[in-house]
Amino acid sequence: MMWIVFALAVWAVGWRVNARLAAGPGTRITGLAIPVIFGMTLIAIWEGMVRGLEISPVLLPAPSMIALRFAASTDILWEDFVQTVIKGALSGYILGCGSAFAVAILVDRFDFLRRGLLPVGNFVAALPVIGMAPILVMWFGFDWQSKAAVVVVMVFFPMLVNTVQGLQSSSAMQRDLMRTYAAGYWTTLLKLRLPAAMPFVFNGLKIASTLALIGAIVAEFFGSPIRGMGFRISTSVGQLALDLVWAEIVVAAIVGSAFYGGVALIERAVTFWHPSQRH
Amino acid sequence: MTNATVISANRLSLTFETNDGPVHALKDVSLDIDKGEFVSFIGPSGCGKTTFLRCMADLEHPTSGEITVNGVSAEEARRMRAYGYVFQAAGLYPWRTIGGNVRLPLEIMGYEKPDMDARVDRVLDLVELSGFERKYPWQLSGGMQQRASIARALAFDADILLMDEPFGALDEIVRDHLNEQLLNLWARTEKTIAFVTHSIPEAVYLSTKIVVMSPRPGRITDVIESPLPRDRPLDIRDTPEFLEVAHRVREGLRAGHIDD
Amino acid sequence: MTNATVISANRLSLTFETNDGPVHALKDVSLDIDKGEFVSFIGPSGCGKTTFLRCMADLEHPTSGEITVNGVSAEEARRMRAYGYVFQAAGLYPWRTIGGNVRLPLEIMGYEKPDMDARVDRVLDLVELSGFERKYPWQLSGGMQQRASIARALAFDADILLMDEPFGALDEIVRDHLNEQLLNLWARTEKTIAFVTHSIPEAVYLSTKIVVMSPRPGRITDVIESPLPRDRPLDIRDTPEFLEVAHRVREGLRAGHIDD
Amino acid sequence: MRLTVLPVLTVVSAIFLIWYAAAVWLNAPWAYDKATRTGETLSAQTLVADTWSQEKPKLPAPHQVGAEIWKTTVEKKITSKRSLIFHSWVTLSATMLGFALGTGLGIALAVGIVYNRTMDMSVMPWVIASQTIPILAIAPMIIVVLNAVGVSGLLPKAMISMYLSFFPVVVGMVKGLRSPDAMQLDQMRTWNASPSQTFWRLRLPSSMPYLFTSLKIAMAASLVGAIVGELPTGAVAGLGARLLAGSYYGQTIQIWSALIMAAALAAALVGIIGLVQRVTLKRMGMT
Amino acid sequence: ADDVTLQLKWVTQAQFAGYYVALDKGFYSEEDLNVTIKPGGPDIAPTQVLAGGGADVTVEWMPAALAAREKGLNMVNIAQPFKSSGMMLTCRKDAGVTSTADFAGKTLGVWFFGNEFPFLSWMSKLDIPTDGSDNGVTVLKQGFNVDPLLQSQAACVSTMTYNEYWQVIDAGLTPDDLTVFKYEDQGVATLEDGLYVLEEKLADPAFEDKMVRFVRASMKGWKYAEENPDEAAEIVLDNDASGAQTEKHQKRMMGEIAKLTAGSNGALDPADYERTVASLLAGGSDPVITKAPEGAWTHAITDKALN
Ligand SMILES: Nc1ncnc2c1ncn2[C@@H]1O[C@H](COP(=O)(O)OP(=O)(O)OP(=O)(O)O)[C@@H](O)[C@H]1O
Ligand SMILES: Nc1ncnc2c1ncn2[C@@H]1O[C@H](COP(=O)(O)OP(=O)(O)OP(=O)(O)O)[C@@H](O)[C@H]1O
Ligand SMILES: Cc1ncc(C[n+]2csc(CCO)c2C)c(N)n1
Ligand SMILES: [Mg+2]
Ligand SMILES: [Mg+2]
Repeated sequence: MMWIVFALAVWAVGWRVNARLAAGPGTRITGLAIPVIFGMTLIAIWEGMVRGLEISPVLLPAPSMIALRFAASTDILWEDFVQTVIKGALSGYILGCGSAFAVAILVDRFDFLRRGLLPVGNFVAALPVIGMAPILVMWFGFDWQSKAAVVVVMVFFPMLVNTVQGLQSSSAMQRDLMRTYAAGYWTTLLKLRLPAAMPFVFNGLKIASTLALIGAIVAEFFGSPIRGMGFRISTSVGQLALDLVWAEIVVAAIVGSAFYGGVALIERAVTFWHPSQRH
Repeated sequence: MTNATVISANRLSLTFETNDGPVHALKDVSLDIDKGEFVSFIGPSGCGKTTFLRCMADLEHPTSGEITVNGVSAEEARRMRAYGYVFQAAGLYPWRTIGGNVRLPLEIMGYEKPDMDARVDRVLDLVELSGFERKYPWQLSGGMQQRASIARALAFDADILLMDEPFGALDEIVRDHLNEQLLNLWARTEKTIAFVTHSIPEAVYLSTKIVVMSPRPGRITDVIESPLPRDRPLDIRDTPEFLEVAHRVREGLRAGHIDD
Repeated sequence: MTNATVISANRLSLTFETNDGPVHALKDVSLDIDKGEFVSFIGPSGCGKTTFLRCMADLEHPTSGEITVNGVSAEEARRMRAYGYVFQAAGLYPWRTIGGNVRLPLEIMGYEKPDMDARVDRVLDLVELSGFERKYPWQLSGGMQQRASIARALAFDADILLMDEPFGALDEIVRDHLNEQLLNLWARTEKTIAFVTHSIPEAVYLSTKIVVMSPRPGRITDVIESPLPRDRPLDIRDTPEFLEVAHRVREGLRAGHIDD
Repeated sequence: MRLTVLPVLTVVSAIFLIWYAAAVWLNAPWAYDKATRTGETLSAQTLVADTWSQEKPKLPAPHQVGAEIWKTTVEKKITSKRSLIFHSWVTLSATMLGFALGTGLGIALAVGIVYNRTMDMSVMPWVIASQTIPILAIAPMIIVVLNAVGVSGLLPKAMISMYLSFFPVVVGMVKGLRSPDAMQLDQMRTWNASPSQTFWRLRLPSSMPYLFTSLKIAMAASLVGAIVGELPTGAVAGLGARLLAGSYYGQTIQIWSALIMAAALAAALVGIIGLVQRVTLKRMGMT
Repeated sequence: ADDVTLQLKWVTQAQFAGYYVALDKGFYSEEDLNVTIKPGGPDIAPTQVLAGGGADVTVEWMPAALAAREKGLNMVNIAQPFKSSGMMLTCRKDAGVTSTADFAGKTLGVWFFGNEFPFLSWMSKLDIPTDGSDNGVTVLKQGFNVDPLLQSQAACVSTMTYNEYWQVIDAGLTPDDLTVFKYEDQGVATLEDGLYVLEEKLADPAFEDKMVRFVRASMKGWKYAEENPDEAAEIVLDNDASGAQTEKHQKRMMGEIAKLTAGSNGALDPADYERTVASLLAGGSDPVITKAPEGAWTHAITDKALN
């Protein structure tokens, strides 16, 4: 009971502090402090609830337990990180987003392709990963190549849809201007349609950044070498080592957020002109 | 100065289909513009001035009738980069600075880098925006944006200038200044200029020919050849000839409105 | 007509921080506007007219100085819906018809349905757009859009009208007509009007007070109280008093430009 | 309409050609493997015939998948456990519920983020972090925990579906709700519009193009979620169960037919959203 | 009637025929029980479901149960219908594996998710490292099926006598093409499919009584299934909601399962238990369990149920 009261109290205080901070002038420090404080309160509540309600550690371990396991297993976590994130997710992300971008430009260029490929593409891309993963593992083997393939399949659709939409998002007058310059297709693409598409492209890149990680991890459930975050998670669930499972999840969350944040930073630099970046 | 016809419209009509019925933006419009002419279009709002200019620039396709530019179709002329176009709204690209926006057509047409810089400087100076090269469009006032878009159209050497109310958002002094500059440019380069305006004095001061239009359906009600000399100091605006022409234009305009 | 001060600016300054240094859009501007006055703002583009109007409407926060409206802060006045504002660009919502755009503020302020319809009809008629209720903004010409946005600001009963170059995109005839209408409205309703324009005759014809501004930094260089009577037929524009005031404004403007 | 048919047919035939070729290429090793063990030699013709008719091919040929789909849709009563339509319905109901919940949650969060500074600065990073958690890992825990509090049946699956689908909606809607330009917002200020009026009359309409793009992605995600959710509920029924059951026994033909069915379902759902999008945007005079 | 929820270790198949038969034939209702059977699957840890209260009793393999017990989840074996282990390693002769000596340098497919313990203790007994070094083996986490063997991605894969082995055969490989290592023959067999409950709950006499009746009915089901394998397979098929199982495969599976349950009346043989524990404790540097568990099994239920 004490712990539950403690959790609620922490919540109230954390939110109050954040509201105060947010109301003040926004600096880089408050921008960082607010989500951190918010996260801390969440964690404190979690700790309080687990202890207060005496939840079994094989169901949900307390954050303190996860932290201890994290500190004790950095070598395993690092090995898994390299296998899953660097080899699987990143290579798949680059390949998938790159090819989706290229296809989007192709599709946008040739109306025939747009009419033909987009409906079919929508269909193909709707193949659920869970079904694709075992097939891709069968085709590309157990190691990271099959994970990258799963990531490619997963990020392709969101990236394609966004890029195609973005390429069509310039205004009529902006396009007319290009017409008066008798600008060719490539010039219009480079000088007008790509810059105008950037807000959408980054939308796609951001969504894809979280999908990539999930894809790489999920694919490991369907066969893998004996390292990797997905392997560790599924194996540890079977062993009821939930603290290690959550330590891996923490890694995934940190990496994923950092990845997303990185993309968002580049977005801010590239699309500084868009009203949504100037609010 | 030769008298070759540069733009020739022959019984041009254009109808927009809208959700509640067709709008006859242009109906049976015929007009010839000779090389080196300065033609102003004036008429109540909605009478089809912009639409007509857009037809010349191959931005709109007439429903019927014909338009030729330099003896070829409007489309071919566009491909040959025969026009500079100033839109009614500034339409600057938000991701480019003012300098970058003016440089855009030059980049597209493949000008050399030093030439490009010189031109950007010159035209920005012409519209009194030196010092604003590195600002972004949303950091400028409405009039400044409009001037930047004029600079953009003047930066490259098009034989034909199509200008849709370029000076609408400018104050009288700047306007006078730019009117003079434009006349200088025109005299110097023998460009052919089609110019939409709402100001009668401006139309009379600038043009060799004034086209009065009226709406619903959009058509030409009067074409006035200006008797004024090509050389025009600002104070020509106080001469009786000037006032006489202005009067005729005003009458034409008023007729269009009553008609309505 | 009481002489209560409606808008009072006291040593107002506003500086924009941009990627290459601060821009002093307004510097030490002080001005009082009394109830029922019609004040025009004139000055070269970029001199801060829009910015000043935006400060009055609580759309921009002065860096220093004070502004009160109806004796309270600009913000409170805004909350009391004291203003109608016509923006420099039309800014109609593309997903609403013309009628829908004009109806928008009425919906927001909770007018009754029959009242709403009557008002929409009346103001659209006033700006000569009857019959265009059901068209979408992109189906109208630039000038028609601008008129729709004027109608929108007139549709509800604000005591203070702030108008940023409302007639910039209109032809002389319509402009004259709307000038007259606006004067009528003003005389009838005793509204207080702040009005940005680039046209000297327009400023002189409409105003009881003309404020001349100059740029970099934006400041007031002259305030001219008009000696013209409140009752103004169109042909007042040919009287010597009128020309005299116009001359003074032109001088003030020119000074601002030379200064530059 | 006819403008679409021809290109689509062309692309589809191209895909079928590649598919058949790939089937030969991928299944040939197994055919050779078999032949070596039985000591036969394969002619080109028998090789092709074999690769297109294996029982557990690495890549089944299109006609094999087609036949399986025909058998399990048309020739089975829809109440039969072997009917793909029955399984599709099971998955569809979880998908729809999850999509509705996810869209609701997504829009609610986006509104909170756009209107509340504290939420904007504190919640968004954690929403993002939430999406980096591999759902397959926590799905069993969610199911177990929900079960412990007495929630079972459709809802746990729909919750997982919701978890995957709310994210694209949040991201798209935050962007969309912030897309009105400064002047439009200023107008609302001059009328002293209440936040809810600004929302309904300006922000929401401006966000429509973004919303629909997000909804399409969310719908696809939601279907994936429903399928993922079927695994830790014992995979008793639904397309996910079919996929998995196919997996246990290396029944590639069954996997592919379930996959194609799932994709068709997703495509149909996304298509419906596209239709609604076109009608809505048209009525709003955008495009 | 009293409610009982049973969590299976794997999907609905003849491996669990006894329970489905007991349900279908009304053996449970005869004992005044209302039993719900929850199928398992690759993403379901029965131990976790038990801990979360999602089931009263679960079918689990002993290594996983003992490992969970060390983690603090007090699982108790109350009955052991499976006498022998069905686990094997199936290898291709053409990959060069004919005896345990050939393992070095090969790739082996292994099930994880709590099923890897017997394999690990076997390897440690053979003194073969599993780190992929030259004289060791490369271990793959095998998916749900035998594809890696068919695709030659692994030299050996894990199979059960009653299930995956026959998939290899169905795919076209003959027994002559294969080398099989039964864990039973290698002396590393561990107890499979037992019934486990939480120790805390067992302290409640009402629950204990419920389990007595449950075990009695379940064993009746198992014996019926052994005697009527074809009927049992049909019952399993009727209960398979996914509609993916085939009659041929289930009948054959039932035949194989009957061999594994044959020697058991339901009561755990302490000798088998000791052998399992010994094998798990011997796990070299990284044993599955670190000390011999206490109270991990009880005869209390079977004594009452079977007499
Ligand atoms: N895209 C369009 N769809 C439908 N109608 C249109 C479209 N563009 C213009 N119109 C209609 O065509 C007519 C002429 O428009 P246009 O823009 O040429 O007028 P304008 O003479 O340039 O007016 P202004 O001086 O106000 O700019 C108007 O009635 C307008 O409503
Ligand atoms: N958002 C902004 N960021 C930076 N600078 C700005 C911004 N808005 C306006 N300015 C600058 O402030 C100055 C005054 O602008 P303002 O729009 O008030 O001019 P104005 O008098 O209305 O001109 P115009 O007649 O051309 O509309 C200009 O130099 C402009 O560049
Ligand atoms: C992810 C995964 N984990 C475990 C097993 C192994 N397994 C658990 S119960 C059982 C009996 C059924 O055939 C088998 C083989 C698997 N196949 N896949
Ligand atoms: Mg126009
Ligand atoms: Mg302005």
